[in-house]
This record gives sequence, C-alpha cells and structure tokens, in this order.
Amino acid sequence: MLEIALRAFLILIYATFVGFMFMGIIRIVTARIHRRVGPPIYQPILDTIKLLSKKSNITHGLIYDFGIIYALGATILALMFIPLGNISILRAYGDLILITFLLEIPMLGIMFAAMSSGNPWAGLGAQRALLTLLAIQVPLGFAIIALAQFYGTFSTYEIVMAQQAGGWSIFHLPLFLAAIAYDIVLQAMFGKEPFDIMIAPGEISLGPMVEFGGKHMGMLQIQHAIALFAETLFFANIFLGGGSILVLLIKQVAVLMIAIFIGAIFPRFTIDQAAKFYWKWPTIIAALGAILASL
Amino acid sequence: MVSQSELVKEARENGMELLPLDKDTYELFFGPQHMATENFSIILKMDGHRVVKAIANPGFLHRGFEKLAEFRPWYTNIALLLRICVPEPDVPEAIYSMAVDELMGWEVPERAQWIRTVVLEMARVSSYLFWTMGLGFKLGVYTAGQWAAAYRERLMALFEELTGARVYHIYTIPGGVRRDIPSDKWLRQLKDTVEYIKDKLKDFDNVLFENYITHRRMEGIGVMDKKFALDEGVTGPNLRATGVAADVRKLDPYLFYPELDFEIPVLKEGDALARALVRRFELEQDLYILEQLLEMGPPSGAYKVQDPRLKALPRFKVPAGEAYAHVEATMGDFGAYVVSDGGSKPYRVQIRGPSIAHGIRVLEQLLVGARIADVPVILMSLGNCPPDIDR
Amino acid sequence: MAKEEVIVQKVLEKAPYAEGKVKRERRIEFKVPADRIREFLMIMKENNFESMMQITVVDWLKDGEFELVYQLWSYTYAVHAFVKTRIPRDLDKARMPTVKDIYPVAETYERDAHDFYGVYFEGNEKMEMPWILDDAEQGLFPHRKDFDWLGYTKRKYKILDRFDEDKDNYVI
Amino acid sequence: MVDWRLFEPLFNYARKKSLWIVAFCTGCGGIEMPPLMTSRYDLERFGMMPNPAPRMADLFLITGYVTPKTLKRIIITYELQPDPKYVLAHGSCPLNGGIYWDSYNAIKHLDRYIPVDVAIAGCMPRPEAVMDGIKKIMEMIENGTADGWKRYKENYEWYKKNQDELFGEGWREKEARRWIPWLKKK
Amino acid sequence: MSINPIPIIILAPLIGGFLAWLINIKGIREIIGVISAAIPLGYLAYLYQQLSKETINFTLSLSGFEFNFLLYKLGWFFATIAALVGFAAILGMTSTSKDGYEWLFALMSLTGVLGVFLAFDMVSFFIFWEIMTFGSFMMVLKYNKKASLKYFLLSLFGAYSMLIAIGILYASVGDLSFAGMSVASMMLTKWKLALIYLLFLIAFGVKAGAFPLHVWAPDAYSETNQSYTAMFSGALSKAGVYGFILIYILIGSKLAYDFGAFRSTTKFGYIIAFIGGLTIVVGGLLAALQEDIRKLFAYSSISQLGYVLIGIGVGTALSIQAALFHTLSHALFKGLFFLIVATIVYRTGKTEFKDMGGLAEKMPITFAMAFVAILSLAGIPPLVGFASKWLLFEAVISQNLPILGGFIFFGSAIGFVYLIRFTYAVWFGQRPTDLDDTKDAPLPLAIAMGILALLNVVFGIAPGLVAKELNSILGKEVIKGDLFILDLGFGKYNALLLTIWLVIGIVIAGIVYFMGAKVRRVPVTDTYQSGNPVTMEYNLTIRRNFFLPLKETLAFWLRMSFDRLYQDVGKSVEDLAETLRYYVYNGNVQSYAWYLAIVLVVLALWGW
Amino acid sequence: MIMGMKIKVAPEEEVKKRPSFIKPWMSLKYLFKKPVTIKIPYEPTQIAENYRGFHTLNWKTCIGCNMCGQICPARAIEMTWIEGEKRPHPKVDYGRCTFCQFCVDVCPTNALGFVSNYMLTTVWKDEELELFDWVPLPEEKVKKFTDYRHPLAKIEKLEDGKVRYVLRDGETVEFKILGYGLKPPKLQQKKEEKKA
Repeated sequence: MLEIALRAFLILIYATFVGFMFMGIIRIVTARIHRRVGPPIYQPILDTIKLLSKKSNITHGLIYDFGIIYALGATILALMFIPLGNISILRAYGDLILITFLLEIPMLGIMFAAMSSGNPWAGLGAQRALLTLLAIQVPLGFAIIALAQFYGTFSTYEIVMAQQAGGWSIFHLPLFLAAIAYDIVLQAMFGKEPFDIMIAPGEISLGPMVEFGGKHMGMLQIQHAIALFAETLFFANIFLGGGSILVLLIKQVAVLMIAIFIGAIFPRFTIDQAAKFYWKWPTIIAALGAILASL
Repeated sequence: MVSQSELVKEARENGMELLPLDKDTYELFFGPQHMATENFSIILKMDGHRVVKAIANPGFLHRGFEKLAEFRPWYTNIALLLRICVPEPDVPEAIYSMAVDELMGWEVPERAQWIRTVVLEMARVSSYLFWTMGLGFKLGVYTAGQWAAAYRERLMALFEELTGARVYHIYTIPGGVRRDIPSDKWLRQLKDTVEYIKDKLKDFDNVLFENYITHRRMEGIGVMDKKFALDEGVTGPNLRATGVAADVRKLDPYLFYPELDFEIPVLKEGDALARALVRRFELEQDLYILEQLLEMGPPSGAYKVQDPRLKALPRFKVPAGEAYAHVEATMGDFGAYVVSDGGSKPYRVQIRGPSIAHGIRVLEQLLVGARIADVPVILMSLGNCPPDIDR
Repeated sequence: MAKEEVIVQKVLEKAPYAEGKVKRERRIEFKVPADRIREFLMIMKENNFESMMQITVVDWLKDGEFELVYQLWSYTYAVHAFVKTRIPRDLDKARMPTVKDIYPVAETYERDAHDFYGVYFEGNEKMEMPWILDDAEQGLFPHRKDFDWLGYTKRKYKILDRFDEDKDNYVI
Repeated sequence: MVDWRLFEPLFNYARKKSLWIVAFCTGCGGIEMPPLMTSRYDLERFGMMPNPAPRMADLFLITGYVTPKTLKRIIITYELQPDPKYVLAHGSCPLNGGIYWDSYNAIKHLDRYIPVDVAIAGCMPRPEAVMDGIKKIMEMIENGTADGWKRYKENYEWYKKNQDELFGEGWREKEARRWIPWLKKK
Repeated sequence: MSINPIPIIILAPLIGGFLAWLINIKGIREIIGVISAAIPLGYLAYLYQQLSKETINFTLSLSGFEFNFLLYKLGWFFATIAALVGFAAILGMTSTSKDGYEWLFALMSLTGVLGVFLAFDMVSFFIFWEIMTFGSFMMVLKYNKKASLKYFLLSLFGAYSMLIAIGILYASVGDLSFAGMSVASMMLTKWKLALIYLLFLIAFGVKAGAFPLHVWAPDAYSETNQSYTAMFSGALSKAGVYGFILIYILIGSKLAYDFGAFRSTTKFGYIIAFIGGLTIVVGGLLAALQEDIRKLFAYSSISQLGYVLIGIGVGTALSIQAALFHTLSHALFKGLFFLIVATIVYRTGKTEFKDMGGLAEKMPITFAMAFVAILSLAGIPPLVGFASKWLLFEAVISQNLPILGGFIFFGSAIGFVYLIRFTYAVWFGQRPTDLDDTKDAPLPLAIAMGILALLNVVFGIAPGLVAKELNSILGKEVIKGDLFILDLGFGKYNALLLTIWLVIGIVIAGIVYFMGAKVRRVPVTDTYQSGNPVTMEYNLTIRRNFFLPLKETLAFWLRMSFDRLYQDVGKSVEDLAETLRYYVYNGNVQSYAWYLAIVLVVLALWGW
Repeated sequence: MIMGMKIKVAPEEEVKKRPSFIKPWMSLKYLFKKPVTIKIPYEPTQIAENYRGFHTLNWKTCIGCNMCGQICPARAIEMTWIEGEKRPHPKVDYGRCTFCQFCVDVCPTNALGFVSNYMLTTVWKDEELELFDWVPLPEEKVKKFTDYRHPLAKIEKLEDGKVRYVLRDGETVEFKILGYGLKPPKLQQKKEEKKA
C-alpha cells in the first residue's frame, strides 16, 4: 500500500515537473523559430508559483472553484492509468477508451468553471472548445478503433507489450495512418495553432480562461502541465512503442516538437473551418486506417 | 459577497429602471482593453458567433489636437501633430509642412525634397512591417509577426541615426528638414537594409501571405465593392483592393514621386485577402522606390529653405490663406487643411485621417454578419489607426 | 490648367448661384449659399466627384460665422474641390441639412462637426449618438474659438498654470 | 497550517520573474510595446508576456497619455487585477500631462487616480528605457517595496474621491448605460 | 403465494389511475397515484428472489382468446426499469400535475408499458402496446394538438405495421405465443420474413424514436407534463427497445440463417445497428441546435437510444448485455434529466434557453442532481453512463466494426456538447431579473430526483451489480469480474479503483486550492468586459444560437429534414384527400386522421 | 478611369499569391539560426550619436532670452533665477518634455545642447520625482556618463531655496534658486510689495 502511494506520488511529481519542462520547451523552441532567445526553461514553474501566491482571488460561486479542482483531479486520475515504463501502478486497467475519456473530462471541469463566471468571452470560448472537442472526436475515435482492432485488445499496456514484440505501431500502414490523424488531433488537444481556437488571445481574449486569475489559473497551469505530459505519453505509448522512462521521454519530446513546428507556422482556423477540416482529411485518413486494420 | 439579485435590488432602490434584456442577442465589448484593438472599442451585438450589429466607439485617444494646434507656434505644431498617426508619424509632419510651404510660397530645395521622400518611404515600409506584424498576431502566425517587428527595428535604427529619435522623429519641418543626412555610411546602411528586408519578404510570403490557412481565413470576409468604397470615402490600399487604380502619389504628385517608377497594385475582390495582398505588394514597391531613390543619390544643395523669417522661430508668421496637402500613407489618403489668419499661430488645422472613413461607418457595415473570429482580421485588413480617428 | 477650369465652368453652368475659381493645379474652390448646399453637392457628385474627403468647420469668431468646407475629391480628374459655405455660429442657428444621402461618409464628419462645434445637421439620426467626446465635455463644443480651453482644463484637473505663483498645489 | 510568510522571498522572486502584462495600450507608447515583446528586445527572456485578460496579469503598463474615457477603463481594469499588482507609467504624460499639458481631454497627474509604482522619462521612452523601468520594478518587487496595490487599498477613499471628482458620482453606471439606448434600438 | 402477482403488477396503476380520476381531490388522488405506481415496483423487487429459481406464468382466457403473461428475467429487467422510472415520474407529477385526467392517462400508460414487458403472446403484447400509446397520446393531446397528432399518426403507422406483421406471422405459423412463434418462424419464406422484419423495424423504430422515424419524439416529449416525460422517455421508449429484442426472440435465428452475416455480424442486425448509429448522430447534432430545453432532451433521448440499437444490432451476447445495461442507464439519467426539466419548467414557467440563466444559485439541489445527470449522460467515469458506453464500445470494436465504433465515439462527444449548452444556458451566467425569486425543487420532485441520482452513482461505482444480473438474463457469464470490476478479457474497467483515484486526485487538487489565498465572491457584472463597465441591462450570456458555428458547418445536412419530408408526404396525401373528399369526407377530424394513417399504411405496404 | 493620366497598374497575377501548405514549413529554417535579440542588460546597445536625449546647458553662454521657453510645445521650460548668475537659466521638466529639441535649435548662442543619454527611471515618490525637473548642467558633466543614464543620482532640497544636485559619481553641484519667471525675483517682490 505504502509502496503504491509512494510510486503514485513519484509519478505525479515527475509528470508535473516534466510537463512544466515541456511547457518551457514549447516556449523556447517557438522563440527560436521567432528568432529570439525566449524565456528560461523553468519559466512555467515560476509562473505557477507566482499565480498560486497571489494575495487576492475571486470566485463566481462554488462551481467556479470546484470545476478547477475537478479538472486537476481528473487529470491526475488520467495520468495514473497510462503506462509509464514499468513504474506505472494502474496500467493493468489502462483501457484505451477509458484513457481517451479521462483525457477529455478535465475539459468539462474547466468549461464548468469558465461558464459559471457568466462572462460572454468565456461563453464564446466554451462554444469553441466544445466544437473543437466534437470535431476532433471523429478522427480520434477512428484512430483509437484502428489501434484496438489491429491489436485485438483495448489494454494500453498490452499494446505496448505487443509493440515491443512486433515493432512500433507507426511502422504498420493502418496504424501509421491512425498516427497521422491522432497527431493532428493532438494539435488541438495541446491548444496549439492552427487549432488554438478555444483560447485565441487576439480574438476572444483567452476564452474560457478569461476570468481565471491567481490560484485558479495556477492550478490550470499545473493541470495543463500534467495533461501535456499525459497526452504525449499516451501517444508515445500507443504509437511509438513505449519503453522505459527515458526512452519515453525522448519520444514525448519528439511528439511535442512536431506540435510546436506546426503551431509556429500556421495561422489559426476559425471554428467552422476547423470542424470541416477535421471531418475531412484526418477523418478519411483515420477511417482508412481503421478499415485497413479491421480487414 | 455580492450576489446578482442584491445588485438588482440595489439598483432598483436607487430608482433605476432596469430595461429588459435583449435575449435574442448578446452584447460584446470588443476593446479597448483587448489584444486586437489598439485602444479602440467596438460594441457588438452578437447572435451565436455572428455579429448582428456593430457600433464603433471611438474617442479613447482624443486629445484635441486641432484645438491645441491653434495655440502653439507654427513650428512647434510639428512636435504635436505627428502624434496623430503613431505608426508613421512622418506623414502628419510631411503634410503639415507641405501645407505651410504652400502658404509661405516656399520652393523647397531639392535635397530636402529628396530626404523627405526617403523618410516618407521608409515610414511606409516600417508602417507596413508593423501592419504585417499586426496581421500575423491577429491571425495567430506569431512567427511572421515577430520577424516583422524585428526587421522593422533596422529601419528604426536608421531613423534614429537620421532624425535623432526612434518613433517621434520631428524631422520634416516647414521649409525642409531639420538635419542633413548624417553621412554616406547612412546611405549605405539604408541600402543594405532595403536589400535585407527585400530578402526577408520571401519568408513573409512563405509563412503568411502564401499560407493556405491565411487564405482560408481572409478570403470572402469584409467584402466591399467599388461603389460602396467610393461613397464611403475609402482611400489607399483599401480602395485599390476594390478595383480603383488610385494613388495620391500618382494622382496628385508631390516631392520626388513624379520621377519615380513604381506600380500600383489593384485587385477587384475587395475582401480582406485582397486588401492584405495589395499591402504586401506595396511593401515590395516601396522597397523598390527606396532603391531607385538611393540610386539617384541625394541632390546637392541646402536641406532647408534659407529664409530670414526662420531666424526667430517663436514669432514666425505665415501669411493669411489656406492650403490643403495630402500624401499617400499606408492607411490611405492623409490630408491636412491649414488655415492661417496671418498670425504666429495657425488659425485652424484639420487633419484628415483615412481611418475616420475606414474605422467608423465602413467598419460598422463590414462587420455585420461577420464571425467573431473575423472581427480582428477585418479590423486589421482595413489597417485602421485609432488615434487618427480620435485626434 | 485647362482641366480645372473646364470643371469649374461645367459645374457653374449647372449651378449659377455658386462662385467658383481655380486655386492652383488640382485645387478648385466653390462658394455656395448654405441653403443650396445639397443640390450643389448632388451636381458635384454627378460631375465625378466621387468621394468626400472631409467636412471642415472653421470658426470665424470675428465674423460671427462658421465656414463649412466640404472637401471633395475626384478620382476621375484628380482634382480636389473645396465647397465653402457660411452659416451663423450661434448655437441655435448653426443648422445645416445633412448630406449623408449624397455622400454616406458625411454622416461621420457631421457627427464630428456637431461634437466639436455644435453645428446641427438636420436629418442625421446619429447626431445625438455619443461620439469622441466624453460626457463631461458633451455640449461644451470645445473646438469653438470662444471656448476657454485653458481655464476649463485648469478647473477640470485642479491644476495651476506653471507661471502662477502658488507652488504648493499641483502645477502643470 | 503553514506560515506562508516564510516563503515570501521565493514568492517575490517568482513574482519578479514572471510579470504578466495587461494588453492595454493606453497611448502612443503602445507602439513601442511590440518591439519590446518581439524578437529584437524580447521581454519574454524575463518571463514577461502580454496577457489579454486583466485577471491573471500583474503589471499594468500605462503607455503614455491617458484620456478620461480611457482612465475609466484603466480603473476598471486595474481593479480586476488580483493583488499584488504593479503599475508602470511610460513617458511624461502620466506624470504631468506632457505635451498635452493644456489639453482638456488628457489626464495630468495619474497618481491621483491609481497608484503608480515607477515612472520612466521620455517621449516616448525607448525600449531600453522601458526595460530599465521594468528592471527597477523587478528590484522593487524583490525588496517588497512595490506597494502601489497596498496604497490603493489603504487610501481607497482618497482615490475614489479623486475619480468621482473628475468623472462625477456614479460614473460607472453612467458610462455603462451610455450605449444602452443605441443598442436596444432596432 | 395464492394470488398471481402479474395482474396486480400490471393493473395496479390502471386501477389507481381510475380511482384518482374519479375521486379527483387534491391530496388524495396524489396519494392513490403514488401508491398505485409504487405497487408494481415493490412487487417486482419482492419477486426478484423468486425469479432466480423459476418463472411466473399467468394466462387469461377471454372469449376464446388466450392472453399469456410470463414474468421471466428479461421481462423483469425491463419491467423494473419501467416501474422505477414510472414511480419517480409519478412522484414528480404530484408537484407538476394539475388534474385527475393526467393521473389517469399517465398511470394507464404505465400499465401499458408493464403489460408490454410481461406479455408472452402477440395479442396481449399488441393490446398493451396500444394502451400505452393511447395513454401517452392523451397526455400529449392535452398540451398540444399538433404534436399529439404527429405522435398519433406515426404511432398508428407503427401499430399498423405491427398488426400486419403479426397477421402475416399468424397466417404462416398459426400461433400467437412467443414461444410458438419462434419455433414456427423457421418455416417462413425469405421474402415474407424480410417483410415482417421491415414491418417490425418500423413498428418498434417508431416507439424507440429511431432515425428516421424519430420526428414525433421531440414534439411529443416536449409538449406534455414534464414529469410524465421522464416516464415517456425513460420507460415508454424502452418498449421499442424491448421490441427489437423481441425480433431476435421471434425470428432472429431464421433471419440470421436466411440473410447470412456481414463479417461477424448478422446482416439484419447490421441494419439495426446502423439505424442506431445514425440515430445517435442525428439526434445528438439536432439536440445541440435546439433552443428549447425540453426539445434538447427529447433529441438527446433519441440519440441515447441509438446506442441501445447499436448494441442490439451487433447481436453478440456482450453487445446485447451492453445494450441492456445502457437501457438501464438511459432510463436512470434520462428520467433524472426530465425530472430536472420538469422542476425548471415548474419553477420558472419558462422553457426556452434564452429566458433562463444563473439558476444554480437559486436551485442548488436541482443543480446538484443535474450535475450527476450530466456527468452520467456525458459518460464521465465513474457514473453509470460511462460503464454502459464503455461496454458498448468494447462490444462493438471487438466485433471489428470501426464505423459503428466511430458513431459511438462521436455520440459521446456530442453528448458533451449539448449538455454543456444546457448547463451554460440554464445554470450559469447572468440571471434575468425576472428569475430572482425562483425557488428550489418541491419535495416530491426532489425525492424522485434523489432516487434516480443515487442509483446513477450506485450503479456507476458498482457496475458489477448490473453485470451480474445481465449475465443471469443471458444465462452465461459474458462479463467477468466482481462487484466493481468489469472484465471482458480484452478490456478491463475498475470503477471502484477509478473512484478512489478520482477522489485522491481531487483531494490533491483541493489541497493545492486551499493552500492559496482566500477567494472573494464577485457578481457577474464585475467581470472582464474589455475594460468597460456593464450593468445588468446588458445581456452577457449567449442565450440563443449557442452552437451557431455547428449549425453553419452542418447547414448542408440540416436542409434535409425528415420532419419536412413527412409533412410534404402528408400534404400530398392531404391533396389526395381533397380530391376524394366528395366520396369519403364526413367532417370528422378524427376519422380524417385515421384515413390519412390508412393511406400511409397502404403506401408502406407497397414498399414505399 | 483617370482622365489624361497614365497610372502604371501592376499585373494582377503579380499581386495575387497562391496558397500553399508546403511553403510555410520553409520558415522552420530559422530554428537553428542565431537569434536577433539584443540581450539587454548583458549586451550593450548602440544608439545613434545624436540621439535626442537629455539637455545640457552651458551656463556661461546662456543669455536667458527665453527663446527656448517660447518655442517649447509642452511649456516644459521655465526660466530660473540662480544666485550668482546674471541671467535666468532654463529649467527643464522631463515630466513635460517631449524631447523635440526645438529649444536647442532656436538657442541663439548654442548654450543649450543635448546628449544621447535618455534613461531616467524613478520610483513614483515625490522626492524621487524631483529628478524630472532640473536645470541642465554643462555638457562635460553630463557626457561623462556613457551608460545613457540621467547624470543625477538625486536632487536634494536644502533650506532657503538651495538645491544640491548629486551626480551619479558623487560629484555635487550646489546653487540657490532665487525664483522663477522672466523678471528678476527682486523686481517681482517689489511689485508684490507695491500691490500690498
């Protein structure tokens, strides 16, 4: 029991730390593409400390607080189910569908909190966030299906095991297609351009986040860090063959880099364009992958 | 803890009649504290994500320039009026100086004219780079924006060398310019900078102007047709994007422009994309003009009028009369109408900013039916500069 | 030079009540009585003066009159036309018919003239709409020549002139 | 539970190193903001970035002159910011009115309406000067002497009196209701 | 046990309803109604032990006809769901219902639904089916004539289809009991079988609200007593689901034999599954675009039933179990939702989203219930909605059906989407000033909601409870695992562990939260408005067209409306009637409607 | 459209751009190039030699003609009477100054000048804001500070109108301010006495 608690705690600390580093990497690499120096890599940690140490915070009601807590809690929950080398504790229960759902529900908490503020910008942000969610769901679903059908199992851990025997997923054509689709979906999950529609600072002033300040925003930063870690980890596990912590870290960074590159060079879609885009190319690619996998 | 019902109760107790909500639409304040507007506010009535009604709310930058200019000596006004157009402050300087020159009946020396032309073109390039930055930021390609702002710094350094200030140059004065060109080194540097920016234009094309998503975002929104544009007094690149080949530099030539060879971009679509592409092409043309000017080399001679009246500047008087001068700024037709009653101060100065036409009625009409995501793009594609609406 | 003169001739033929002259190359000027401004601008628009550039109000305090300068620009001829008219500057008499149906953009300039000078343009329904000025200056028409701008500023911001002797308070 | 005052140095360090700016260019100084934020001067090296919403921002840059109309928005935005918050005034205008010393529509002494921590000279200040000002405010944060927000809390009555004197009592409601007739009109 | 329980179970509500109608004194009729609705529930719960050993039979002979009733595991499962939701709905009706008329027909339809689930021959099945339809039709009729007519016409269409199918079956096999039929159906010819299948599809599809026969549901669900809608959607639509299972029982093996299979799934099942998939998508998307709170949930109900159809269509033991599980969860959360809607409508008197907002402050209990319901419907672990969806998904994908899996995946996202729309418009944001005096739910409604919410949580954390029961219905252990774990071999879901870790996560997050500085409550006018001051006169909430971007994206598809198609068909039929009215016109609206229905049926028979 | 004028219109295909999915990727080439950032404060900036910064005043050649005060658009210049000087000297208020340097242009004796120092940052406190208002010092005292900062560390107000300018290298300049305005303070006092 104690060992489990200890391991869970270590995973949590590791994920938070690496997540923050990822956020730092995003900012630095983006800065380099912009031809500037950029902040130090530990900058997100400082931001979070600052936000948590704010001396006055506002709330718009119970849900405003609870939504944030729920989002962070759910993210921690999702993290525990994803295999992380051999130290993960709940990997036996790491079902593909379950993790996919768990990675989405923090969004529900954030949306609840954002909307309870009654700010029209937050409302617009929620509208966009949900439609993005709806848009990515189609290719995401097909990608997951392709994976499950190819390996005949839903267990993430077993998929990782199978890859260690039969090569990485992306070296099989159906799963390669699924991986492409999933990677485009990841772009929206990370909130990077061209799918950062939900926050769009120049359009709707950060949308859902507009009313968060102080510790609420600080918790969202932690949540974002863990989610970033969890999402990349999930991708690295199911498509890039998993591995030990160190190997996984390298793969995660690689996944992250692609996201940064795409984010740096493309403008933002509008929400209806994004939905149409997702329902077109990524869906076709992923569905093709799923059909090929099921044959 | 203040709850909503308490607020309402309080308001009622204060005898305030609360009007019923307009439930079909909702109100959205776009600006002034917003990333997409520079201290300019648009009040939007929204339905879902579509704009139903837009009301431009200017006046956050009003300082009463036209009033203040009536109480400052003729020369001093240069230091004041250039604040009307912050991205290219040389334009108000130039038009005011040109109007005063006309009133004085001065023949400005060729060298001064050449320098003025160079400064105006540099201002145009820097303003277009600034605009590119804005467009990049508003569309979400921060890369293009960051580059544009960084490359603009090279021009800023040159301005600094020439005029002694980064932004508010206070350089073009009635009768010429304040300082001579520092050295030949400066000309070489300018040449290098022009080459450099010309080289970097390809990068902007790659990431911004030829980007698939940029085109998707900008085409078909904020469409103006020719008649609408002329009726609404639209000028500059915005007018050219609707298919009118009009450019003050060609129609009402001033300074060195009659001797220069450049092309006017004209597109017929009249949408945001057309406006952006026209601006993009003009940036290239402006660099080309600068190249030509540099090839021509500065004419020899004085850099300002030699006039005994300039000895006692605070008491410098201008003969009675009126004059109108206008130049082609990046935002459009920038004009100054100066009335003198023969005193040591102007009797009336009216600055005609192009944004007052673009930023109020045109904007209000173009925004109707636009998506909320299009609002910053339309705003940016019109190239508005709020201070010249507010003055 | 010929171009400008031809235009002036052409316009004056249709509007004999106006005075017209060529100021210089590409600048022409007309003087029109205030009550005929609408029909004159219609003639101008027919004569290819497509765009209105601005409406300038010049406050001739000594004459007790406002001079309204409607500035038009023709893309066809590349000529700038000043159409001048004079109206009394008293608040209740400074009224003009709107020209927003001829040049829609005039609506904005009329709002501007109303806000700063108190010229009322009849028929422009946005006349009362808040424009640039804040509530405090609303109705003071600060750009009029007889507006005590410095005194008002001092009173409003509770400041003393730099050259006033009392230095204890804020000094501008 | 835990005495957080012990961690105050750490917090101050974090506050200093992570100043988020309210994106509100109030005056002409706004044009020097993009160069500051972008590649050439790159304020992000110090962890600063412009933030669209005031709720999560720390630093308010008053970039130049302030008109009463803008000042209303500045006050509202300033009050939305969470404590601790800092104000940096650019150039001459917030200090004394600058070139608009005789303008009926430009605020002269900004510190009468909101507390200002640091002033920078210049019209407009060069980016380097602004960075100098930011460095100054960073030092002040680390020392704990950037206490404008405390002053605003303590002397709220005085600030409010000055604001009300300028705008008239109940200006918030008045300003809010200004556009209602025009919005409700069909 | 001397008295057979079946007639008591079935007829208690009907009798209670008559009594309530006759007595019609406020207070007494409520008590009678609630008791009469509680009797079936209590009795069914009581019979649970007995059923694990034996089934209960009841036969009624009436003028030559024999009515057979059988209480067996599957019927018990459905009947209990119906009785439970019915009880909750009736409890809710004590607050929302105004007169005895409603009590009569609400309870009558409960009788009908129970009868349908317990009937064991086609005649009694059909009769109770009609009782159910009639009761619900009368409920709708009271509120909206047009909606009721639409419901009536489509129901009639379904009923005639069923009648014809039964007729054909009877003519071919000469037996009306289920047991006899399933044996005798093996003798049917292929095309007759196909026709019967099609007719049954129409008959049950109408009741279940399957695409494209769903058009009655949004109107009927919204235009009736809102508490009753909980039963309407939670119990009555289950009759349609039960009907689809009946297809399997009656002619399933023959259909599978005759038409073969596409990959691992029978072809006829594939059709059902595909209808289900389309129902999910269409219902969900339309739900997101509704402006009326009742309509939103009506479409949502349609969408959720699509899952059940997919499960039934795939036809493996696992998928049927998943479908049954989802039937239960659908009844639980959808019943809860409609009770919430009933509360909102009852307390505010408003039904459109644009008139609401900020109610969470005023109705905290209802909001808490809504929170549970939302999490459950959106499929958020560890609530019951997730367990059933998860099962369904695994069931579908394990059969290698990617497209159907895609439907389910999309469905859960669209669930998210429309629920957030509901949440935003009703509970959060700025409250219109006229809703300031809104009170929380009345006690009976609160109790009814509480029961359903509690079950949502209980079955969510302990899905094994249901899984065990489902295993015993199908008679084999498909879903392994214990009380908290669902183990399929290729996938595993541990609800308890998940709950524990969620609690741990929330505790960690809570610690971080409470370490920060204190919070201060601010009103809605003190928010970021680009720096502008606002008053309560500004509308700060997106009240209408919240998902306008979605609407625009789907503009092309939305132009094709089956509702309008039916109206057009109806109109052309009307034209026909116009020309023929010299011969058959008799001035009676009802017969006119009958006439229309007959024409429609004829058209259907011709394979229109 | 335009009569009698030839306007060179660019061909449309040159103005128009073709959208592309591939070209944006080219911009990643800057990832490994050196940033263009100037790393202030670790890297010094080079600004123009004649950047219009703070003023200098040659106290010897200043004739107190108030030309500067008249031309100043912000009225930032106030003539100050200093003990021991025959003529008033301009006092520049950087809370007003727009750095247009018109005053330098009009100065008939070239006594007013400017240096490229431009940095003056203070805490917003009354005693520190004193720095914004000073009588410019001679060029050699100002120019020795090459870090572009304002030369004064602080201005101390001593008793009876005396002020002490403390330069940043510790050097001090002390003088007594008698009064402000164009007329000598003694005359002003006499006038007031007359009025009284």
